[in-house]
Amino acid sequence: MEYYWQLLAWGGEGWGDDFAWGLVMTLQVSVVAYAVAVVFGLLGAAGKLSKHRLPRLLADIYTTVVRSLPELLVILLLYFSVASGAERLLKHFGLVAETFQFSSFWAAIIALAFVSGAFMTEVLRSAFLAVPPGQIEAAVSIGMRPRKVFTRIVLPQMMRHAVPGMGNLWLSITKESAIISVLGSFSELLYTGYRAAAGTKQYIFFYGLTAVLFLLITLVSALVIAQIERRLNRGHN
Amino acid sequence: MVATALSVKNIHKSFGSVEVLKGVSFEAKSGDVISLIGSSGSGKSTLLRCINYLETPDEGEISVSGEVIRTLKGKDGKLVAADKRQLEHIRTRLGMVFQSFNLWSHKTILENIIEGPMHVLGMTRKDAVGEAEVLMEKVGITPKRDHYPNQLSGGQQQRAAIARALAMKPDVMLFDEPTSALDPELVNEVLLVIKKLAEEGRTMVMVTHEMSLARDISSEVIFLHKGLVEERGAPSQVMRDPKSARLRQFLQMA
Amino acid sequence: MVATALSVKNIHKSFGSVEVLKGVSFEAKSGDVISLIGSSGSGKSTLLRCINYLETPDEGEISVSGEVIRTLKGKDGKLVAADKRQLEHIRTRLGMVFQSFNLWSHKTILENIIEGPMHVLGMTRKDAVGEAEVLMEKVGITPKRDHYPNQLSGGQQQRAAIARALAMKPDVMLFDEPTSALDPELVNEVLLVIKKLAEEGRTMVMVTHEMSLARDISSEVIFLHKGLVEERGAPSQVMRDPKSARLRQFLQMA
Amino acid sequence: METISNVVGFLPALIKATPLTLLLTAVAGVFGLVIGTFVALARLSTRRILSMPAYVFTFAFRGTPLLVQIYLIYYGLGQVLPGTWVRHSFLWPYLRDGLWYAIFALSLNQAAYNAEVIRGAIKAIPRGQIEAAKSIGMRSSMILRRITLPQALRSCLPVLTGDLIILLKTTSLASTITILEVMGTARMLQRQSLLIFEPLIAAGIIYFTVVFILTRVMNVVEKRLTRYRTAKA
Amino acid sequence: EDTLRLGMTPEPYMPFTQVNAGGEWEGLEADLSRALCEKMAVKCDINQMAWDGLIPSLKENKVDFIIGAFSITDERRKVVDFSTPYYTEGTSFVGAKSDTSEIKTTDAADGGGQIIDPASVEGKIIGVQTSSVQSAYVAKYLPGAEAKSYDTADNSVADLVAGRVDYVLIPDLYIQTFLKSPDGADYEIKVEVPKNAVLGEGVAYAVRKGDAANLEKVNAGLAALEKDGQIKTLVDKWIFGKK
Ligand SMILES: Nc1ncnc2c1ncn2[C@@H]1O[C@H](COP(=O)(O)OP(=O)(O)OP(=O)(O)O)[C@@H](O)[C@H]1O
Ligand SMILES: Nc1ncnc2c1ncn2[C@@H]1O[C@H](COP(=O)(O)OP(=O)(O)OP(=O)(O)O)[C@@H](O)[C@H]1O
Ligand SMILES: [Mg+2]
Ligand SMILES: [Mg+2]
Repeated sequence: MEYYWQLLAWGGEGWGDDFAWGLVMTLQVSVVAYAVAVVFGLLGAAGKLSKHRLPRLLADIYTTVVRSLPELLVILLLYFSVASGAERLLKHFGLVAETFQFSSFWAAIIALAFVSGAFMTEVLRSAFLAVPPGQIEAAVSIGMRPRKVFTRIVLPQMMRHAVPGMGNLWLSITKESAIISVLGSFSELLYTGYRAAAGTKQYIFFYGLTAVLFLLITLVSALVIAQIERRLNRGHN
Repeated sequence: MVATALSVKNIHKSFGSVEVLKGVSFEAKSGDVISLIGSSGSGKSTLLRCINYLETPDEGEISVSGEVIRTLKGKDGKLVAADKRQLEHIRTRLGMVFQSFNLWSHKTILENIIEGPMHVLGMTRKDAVGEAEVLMEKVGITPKRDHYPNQLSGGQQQRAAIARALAMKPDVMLFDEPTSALDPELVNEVLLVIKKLAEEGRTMVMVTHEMSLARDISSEVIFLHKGLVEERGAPSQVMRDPKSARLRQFLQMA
Repeated sequence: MVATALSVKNIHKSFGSVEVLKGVSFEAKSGDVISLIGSSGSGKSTLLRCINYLETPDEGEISVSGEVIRTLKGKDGKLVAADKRQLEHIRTRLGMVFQSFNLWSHKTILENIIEGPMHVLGMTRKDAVGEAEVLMEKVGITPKRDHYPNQLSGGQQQRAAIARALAMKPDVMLFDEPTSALDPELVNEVLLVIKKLAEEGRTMVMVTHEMSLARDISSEVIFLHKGLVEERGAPSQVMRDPKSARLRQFLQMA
Repeated sequence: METISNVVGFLPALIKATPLTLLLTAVAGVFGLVIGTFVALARLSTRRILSMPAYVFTFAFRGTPLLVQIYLIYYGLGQVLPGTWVRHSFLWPYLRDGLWYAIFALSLNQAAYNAEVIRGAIKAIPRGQIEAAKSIGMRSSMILRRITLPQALRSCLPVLTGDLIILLKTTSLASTITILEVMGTARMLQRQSLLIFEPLIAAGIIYFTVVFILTRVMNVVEKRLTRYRTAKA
Repeated sequence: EDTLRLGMTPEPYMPFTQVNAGGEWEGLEADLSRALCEKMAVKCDINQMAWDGLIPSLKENKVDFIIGAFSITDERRKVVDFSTPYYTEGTSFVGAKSDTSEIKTTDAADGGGQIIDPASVEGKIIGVQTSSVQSAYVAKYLPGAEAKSYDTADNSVADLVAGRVDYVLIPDLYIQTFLKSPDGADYEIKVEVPKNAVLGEGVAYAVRKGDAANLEKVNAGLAALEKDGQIKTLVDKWIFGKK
């Protein structure tokens, strides 16, 4: 017992502070990436549901290709190929300083969001389709502008259907954020757990601790999600 | 001269291979109450839905207060609305009560009613609520103001839908069987509301199966049959002495 | 002696703090057609829904063909059905046509109609389809047999719902405003169907706002007011010479 | 150019590992859907003995990283089992093979995620649809089979497809417990050759092929099953 | 003063490297790199990233040289240039003390010198780390045995304890720690595997392919460290636990 407390000590001796920072990093990355993923998801869903062929095609390519590629590949490609290419281009035209580099942190987050957004697209699309057409017609028939129809009628009603899927993606993204450590010293929770476990050989203990911390995130998330769900279910049953 | 409030010209509409409307035309002046009668499935709801372009007609022309809804020919030869802004604007002047009500299920009755005035007409919440209260009183659903649609009886939902449409103060009202779920007392109430609106100069097109209602209230009755206007005229004439055999048979049953 | 087909005793039902039914009782013999009238929101639909336990009454007793639906007192002092199997069995003998139709949206009209006969009564598909075809013909929706509910007009949906309920050949039919979306001709058709069912010895309870229908068809009229049976009797008597002031006022409007 | 030939060079090894990935995905996908459906129903039950455990199940499995789950199940059990009779029983050949643990962990994980989606879809079914079924005396189990689940699964089909794709890719975590499926093989090749992109691209090509076929099939299935929404006779 | 960018991974691989709980680099490679940078008289910026990021970062010129217990093999030489090795590891064949079967060595058919006798491990399950030289060894010389690949050496040892593998083939220095631990009490080194080409030419730094300038610098630094005995001191300290 004593020994385990030592492992958790704060500061240089134990892993307590590392886990605390890991937790913060995980939350930070997840929140930002998730928010961006929602934007990608909305764009993707709008594309898929569009009347026009081109956006439908683009959105279809997005969901098929990005959902199928390994996240690691997306993240590496985005940072080492796309971002590097862009850097070279910018430097070539003298738009940025010679030492300019895209932030690997942001590249990682965008890549994460890009992948999650493809999954989000399908969640939002199917949620949209679950809104009874009559609800939208009623809004259209009083001359509501499309944007208002969306924010005031469609969004609240589709969110009701989207929450479970979006909740799943949120919980996934908190775990997938581990992948950003590929690009630098972002020690989020899972990576910290791995390092502590391998460093001390206390695998079961540190993986257990990692699980508990993730459960903590999940607990808070679950409470918030339940609250949102309750609000959105007003007027139903 | 009284202005033409609504003009419907040569409306065609098919679903798949079935042509539901085969060229329907009529006009309504300000203050007119037009009853649309016809057997179930004859295309009455479809016609109303074409008037405010919830269904785009395959062919034809709609104008409201003299303003024609601009259209283009799509690739498939069917119409599409050309100017979204214009259509939205015209829709604010066209109210609609749906056959299946379509109250917004995530909003209370009060919220349903003030939604349009606040977010389309730009009224303040206070003004919108004030007017909503008057309307709710008029149709008798004040006690349900903070309930959600699925907690209401059929008749209460229908009245809420009427109040919601009236709150927009449209020039032309399209009612799809507005009294189907109402008891005789309430039918009378709604009838009074409609009459009053007509006196204010608003125009109404009403689908109904209640011949007594059509007789009492309308300035013109239109009988839709097989996708065409089979007969039309003043109710006194059309309903007492129908020319077409089909209408005669239809009315006999009532 | 004619058997009691349906007995409703002292039914109470509240939603939150509002008591909608305050002790409603009535009986129906085989072959009876009972019309339930009353103003919108008076609890007619709720009563029908209590009869087949879609809403569990807070208090009271329902029996069908002499068989009482067994209940228990739940923790909150309200009733719960005690025996699910018994309830399911009784429900097969209680048909229901909903005010909002409730057709299964993922099934075509034919599939809606044969669902119960095949999967509850255990009929073969062939037999079920055979009977469904007769029913569809009767209510005039044969051309829509392979359409989905959302492709149907209001009246067509209502007729499909009637056909679906009839397909179960229930002993007791509960109709919630079965003609609200129908044109006069169809109202007459449905009226004929109901009369024929009554002659076959089936029992019907029908909520309606059409007084002429109540008058023409029913063996007894029940007027629901403020959660209680305000007046009841043969239509000839109740509707021509109502005792209660409230009913008199209600009927005046019709 | 060299990249392309490298990628092509890696493909055969990865294609050899593909059946394993497909097996894991298919088995865990099916178990996940079936178990997930039951868990969803349990969660919606009014009886707490059913809803509580179901809640805890989805909470725990969605709440912890799959890597940790797999690790704790495989190596955790590995620390417990050796001293026991199990080691000498007929079960041992199975218990020493990581495949079973991978299937077990992946199925439960998938079940937890599916359960949440299915629960939401069931809750969103209009009450009247179920009342209509009750009113003709349908048994609850039949209502479930013929009305509730068909409507729920139709409406969440795209999300379930997405979850299946996620599963396809997460099978890679099985490599922690010696199951060298596509991604595990790719990582092995990466380390051997120090070529980082090429094995991943080759794996991406395989995943893409699978996902492409899957989504095309699902598109057709979705269109067919939801004809009722869009049908214009 | 010149600056060189060094890519290192914090994934613990002791006694080579880890970032300890205090966030400091420690281990043979950490100390060696410090000494090396000093010898090269440059300032070293340490870029920390996961193992997968090392090679792309090197190729994309985001770092100049990398370290990460990279064993030198011909296949890898196609991708990067290796420095001179700073350590050549031995490999042990480890099993349970209770296991009495004798593990013999024999002459390899390909003239690769002494190898473990394939006959003596026929049908056994051998745990190795994925893509390690040891895994290559099993694949090449012990075809009758079943190799189980683990993503870390730790996991292979865990399964040795769990009884899911019969033996592990693992770097010497790695197994020392294990044998000293309570779990390791029941296990022993069955055979010190004879040195052999497959087992590699040692571990080294890597630089961008064709980056002769930096390779030159690193090699010069390493040579100097070798000469003044620092490398041996560090290896003794970290790997054989001598102070
Ligand atoms: N789920 C519910 N929650 C709260 N109140 C409800 C609920 N369902 C019904 N009510 C209320 O109970 C009363 C009776 O409703 P019911 O549907 O039985 O009326 P009804 O007689 O059928 O009226 P209508 O003729 O308009 O259909 C109404 O005031 C309604 O608002
Ligand atoms: N989306 C659709 N797809 C296919 N057919 C449709 C669709 N909508 C309506 N129809 C068909 O068009 C015809 C006209 O329908 P409409 O709803 O206009 O009838 P209606 O006159 O309003 O009838 P009711 O009095 O029963 O409401 C009907 O036969 C209906 O089945
Ligand atoms: Mg209609
Ligand atoms: Mg009702």
